[in-house]
Amino acid sequence: MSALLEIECLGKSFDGLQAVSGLTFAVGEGEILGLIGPNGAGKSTVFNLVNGVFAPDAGRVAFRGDNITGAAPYRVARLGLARTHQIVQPFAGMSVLDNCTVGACFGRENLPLARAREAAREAAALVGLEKRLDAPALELTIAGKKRLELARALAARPALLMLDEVLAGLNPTEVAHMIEILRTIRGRGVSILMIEHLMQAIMSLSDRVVVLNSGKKLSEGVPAQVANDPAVIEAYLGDPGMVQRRPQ
Amino acid sequence: MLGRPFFWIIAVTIAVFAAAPLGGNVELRESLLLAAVYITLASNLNLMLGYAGYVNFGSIVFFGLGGYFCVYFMGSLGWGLAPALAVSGVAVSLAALVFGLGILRLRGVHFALATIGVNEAVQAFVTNFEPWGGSTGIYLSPELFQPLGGPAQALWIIYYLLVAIMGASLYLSYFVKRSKFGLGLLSIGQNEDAAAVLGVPTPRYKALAYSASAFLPAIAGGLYFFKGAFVQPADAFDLTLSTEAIVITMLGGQGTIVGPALGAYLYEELRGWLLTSETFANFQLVVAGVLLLLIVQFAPDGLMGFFYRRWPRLRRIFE
Amino acid sequence: MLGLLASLVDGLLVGAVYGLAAMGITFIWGVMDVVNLTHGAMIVAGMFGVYLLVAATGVPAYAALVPILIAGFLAGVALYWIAIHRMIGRPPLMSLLATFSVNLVLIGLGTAVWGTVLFNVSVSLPGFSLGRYTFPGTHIMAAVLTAVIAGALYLFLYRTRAGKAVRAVAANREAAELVGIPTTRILALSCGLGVALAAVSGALIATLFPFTVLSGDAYQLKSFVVTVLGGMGNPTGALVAGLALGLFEGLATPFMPVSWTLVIEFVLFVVVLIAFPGGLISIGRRRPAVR
Amino acid sequence: MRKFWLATAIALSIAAPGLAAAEDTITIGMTVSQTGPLNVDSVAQLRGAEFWRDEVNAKGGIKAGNKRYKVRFVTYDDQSVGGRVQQLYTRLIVQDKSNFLFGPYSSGLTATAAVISEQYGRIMLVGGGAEPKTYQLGNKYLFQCITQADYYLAGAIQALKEKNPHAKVAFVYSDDPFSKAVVASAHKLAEQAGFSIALQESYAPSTTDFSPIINKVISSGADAFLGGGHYPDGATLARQLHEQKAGLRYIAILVAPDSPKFASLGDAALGVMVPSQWEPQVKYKPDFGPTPEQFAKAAYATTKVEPDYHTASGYITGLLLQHAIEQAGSIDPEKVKAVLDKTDVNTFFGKDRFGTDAKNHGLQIGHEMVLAQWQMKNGKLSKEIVWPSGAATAKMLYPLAEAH
Repeated sequence: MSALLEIECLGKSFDGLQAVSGLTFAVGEGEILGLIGPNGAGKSTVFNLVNGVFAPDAGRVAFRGDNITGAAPYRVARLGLARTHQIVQPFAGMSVLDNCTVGACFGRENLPLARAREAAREAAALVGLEKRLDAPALELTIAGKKRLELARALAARPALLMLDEVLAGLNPTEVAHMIEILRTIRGRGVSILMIEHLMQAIMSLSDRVVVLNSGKKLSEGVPAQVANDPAVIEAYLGDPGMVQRRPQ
Repeated sequence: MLGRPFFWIIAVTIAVFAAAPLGGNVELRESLLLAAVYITLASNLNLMLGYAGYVNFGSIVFFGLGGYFCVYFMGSLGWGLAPALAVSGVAVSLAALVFGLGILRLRGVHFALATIGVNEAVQAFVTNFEPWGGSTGIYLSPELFQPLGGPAQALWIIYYLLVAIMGASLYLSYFVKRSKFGLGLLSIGQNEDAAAVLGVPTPRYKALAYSASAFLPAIAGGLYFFKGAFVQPADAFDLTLSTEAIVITMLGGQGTIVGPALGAYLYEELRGWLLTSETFANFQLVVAGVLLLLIVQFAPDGLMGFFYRRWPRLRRIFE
Repeated sequence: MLGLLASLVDGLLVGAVYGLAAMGITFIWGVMDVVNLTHGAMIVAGMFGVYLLVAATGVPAYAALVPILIAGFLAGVALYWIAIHRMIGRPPLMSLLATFSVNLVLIGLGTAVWGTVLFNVSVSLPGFSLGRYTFPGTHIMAAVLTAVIAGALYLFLYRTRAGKAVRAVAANREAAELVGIPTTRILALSCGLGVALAAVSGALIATLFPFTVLSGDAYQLKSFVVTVLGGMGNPTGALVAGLALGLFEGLATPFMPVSWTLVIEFVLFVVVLIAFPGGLISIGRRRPAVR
Repeated sequence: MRKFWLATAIALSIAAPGLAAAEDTITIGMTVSQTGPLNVDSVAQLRGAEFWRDEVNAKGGIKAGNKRYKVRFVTYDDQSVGGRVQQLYTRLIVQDKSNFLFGPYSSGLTATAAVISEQYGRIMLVGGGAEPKTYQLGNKYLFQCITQADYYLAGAIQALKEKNPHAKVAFVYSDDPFSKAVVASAHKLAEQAGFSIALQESYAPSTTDFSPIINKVISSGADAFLGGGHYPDGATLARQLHEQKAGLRYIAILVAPDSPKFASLGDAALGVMVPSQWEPQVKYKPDFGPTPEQFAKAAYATTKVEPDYHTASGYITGLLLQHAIEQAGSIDPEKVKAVLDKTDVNTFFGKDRFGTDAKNHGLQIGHEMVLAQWQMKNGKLSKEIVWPSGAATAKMLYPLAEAH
């Protein structure tokens, strides 16, 4: 398994607060890697450092062998790395189809408009939004917006998909549906790096898991191994919020 | 493209502008000429304001600089109208690119303030710039109209050139909106960070749009000030005109293709009426202000936005 | 040498008034995240306020400041409810356009009523002489009153309950709401205060220089320059930057044609906006302009 | 396209022959700065023109051949803004069908209006555009009725030379076409006169705070001050020079001190001089029209305002047009133009003659100016002619302090 994304000694601080430090891990080709950790562990910051929203203070990020440390988000996207946001960021006034078309147009394949529309339709269909193509994004439900967020990223036909809590806020049926979708995506050979709080889901989906705590890597390994790591258990027991975050 | 109804709607608009004063109606020509200038300014402003969501309060700087370049090339360097216009357009677009690289790093209100700053800085500079006549400006000899067949004929030629520029502006709005570039701009207007994450090369697109929105207004400015045979800083960089362009764009509907044209036509009609009305002659600004306030408070997407919401099918025809 | 000193003092005196004018705009910015484009019109309203009060009642110009302060405050509260309230939480562009439209209305009405003729409030105060140079008494008085008003604003913000609430809203509106501060009322109050500052500075300017309905534009632009130099949302910074700008104008005039100072000011404005969005003089907190 | 149909309908309806009513009226169009910084002087000029119109109409109109034409004015407010001037002059010609035009006030606006009058080939008489460059661009229909800018300060400089041949002069002037043209040639004259130029500084026309510039004047050690622009800046300048005790011995300011309103400055007005196109006290012998005294009295009686030179120049534009139409016996523009080209007359306003060579067509080459000073007379501020000595009504008070 060759590494698709390599992160070495990544570090970032905000106003003196160390959000991420000395973090090293890699995502392999075709792999689903779960990134878990208590609230404030720095998971979303890692995403932001990888795709260029923030430039890291230290360390190196390489994607398919190219050094992308501190590259602008649109450059990273063009290389085939797509992501979703923890708080959905739809283009509220644009239609679902247009939202997805943006992803397709400016993603890895840099498609011309007409072909991008096709890719956008496919992506929308994949997440089950094919009936709402003309609806403005702001009219979708939260679950719909989450799916749109995913469809937009998928339309880019990325090599690596970074998902930031796509399951949060969904009801059990919706969660089951979303997991179905993620499996399909993976079946198409797309690698996934996902942040998730739903333990059941992430443990069943992931090939490997990386646990973050206070910006540092606490543990890494296959799900079963990580779940039994004493350090991980301690970190989570120190986080009483865990109880509420189990699926209802 | 040819199958799209709106392509033909633009063509008809241009044809009406071209044909209406054909009987030699100079009065109508003058009124339509102003409308054409407003439409040009508003629909180019719309590229930044409506599509990319950047409020350019100082868009008039393009118009004014275009006027200055053109008048300078013709009056002081003895160029003909065509090369003077072309070079003015290119020069101002390049200048816009340079300004843009700086101020497009700013967003929202900061960007709006910076555009005012750019306009004021350019105006203050030109006021002191002696090769361009300082505050006096540049006056052209009436003899410069001779190559166009004398002043009377020159005025007609200028009118048709301005109508062509107006048409070009509408088609530019249209093609940009229907292009990948336009889609990128619209996504920037909706959520710039998300657009960048999806791969939209935001700095390049914004700079391109800013620069493109300078080209046609610069040529229009060149024609406008050539027509008047003089240009001076107070007129060339009058912020009132760029605010009028904003009012027009907001009135018609920002981000739509017809909006700016509709807004410009209505605004010019209203202005003409206010200008000649005994009671309201002095209330042009008040009316513009009240209109803008109402739009901002109650109908932020303007007339076309209102129509589209009311009759969604219209959007298919006009966009 | 004496000439330079005279220019310096004169610059500082005028600069204090620039600072006062800019405090109004920067205050509203800091608390409400709104750029008040009616600022220039409100300055002009203050000017005409003094003119009309003096003409109608014959009171000394400085006695007119108190009613103008009150009227300015009320106008600001009205402005909040008419134009700004619905814009809170909408994109910044909307509040910009909303205040701008009110500005158009005010300037339009002013032009319709008074035309654009020059008006003059004559105040005679003994000046202060330094060799051949004379500083008009009105300039000295304006600077002193600016200091008094700035001091009063400081006391209000740091020593009163309402002032603390204002600062809380400025720091974090949601959090302030959560701890029970009536944020809407605080926003209206802040808008009132900001406009009152604009009106009073206009009244003071009217005692210094003649004015027209359109004079506000120039002072509004100058206020922007001062605001950007001093850091947006930072009243202390505004005062310091105002003094600095006045000083610059005073000191530059002996060395260059007066008309070039404007070019430098606006270039500085744009450059500072781009390069130091927190302001050159960031005594207070910083607000990132570039994300 | 409502306008289009409307226009077509109007065009059809007036195409019908037999327009008896329109024939005995001539329409004269002009813009006036009812608002804006030029308003004081521009309105004074309009007063003069309207006074002429009412006088002519009271006498039954202008006689051309065997016809009499009543005069009708169409005026618009140009707000002192150049951009509007062009729109409005186009409107005056195209829509209001003006037969003749009068110029707007100020050199800047005149230059812009002249473009339109030339484009449409309408005669325009100018009573308030002194800057000469406009008349040297090759315009054919433009006639300047007042002395051009190059000579404005010539009198002030000669008068100063008589008092103090070694004067140190400060030129402080508004950055507008007129004031720039005036100072450019005054600068040359001052050097020829052997003065030293202590300071030359321009300011934006909208300036209201002159204290930095006045400090500069003081630092320069100048004892004579020449400059200004139009009413608002000139009046403010005089006031602040007084307030800051600039200690000058000689002050001549353009335009502003000529207005009767200038007296409202009180002490600050005392001793200030102004180059003037005309003063009520002049003693010219007219070939036709009123004498200076008759004009001043009648104008005051009708308009209730003391006539200044702008009022006189407003009147003279009308008078010269009337004279030309009467001489031509027709309102045909080419015939009237031919008479104007040959005009060489004396009126209450003094001598008037226009340049006729292609490079200077329409430039005023006959008229002369005087220099007036605000003095205290019988406890009241009054404007007296102090130069040339032949026309003087009072002795020049020099240095300035003597006026106080």
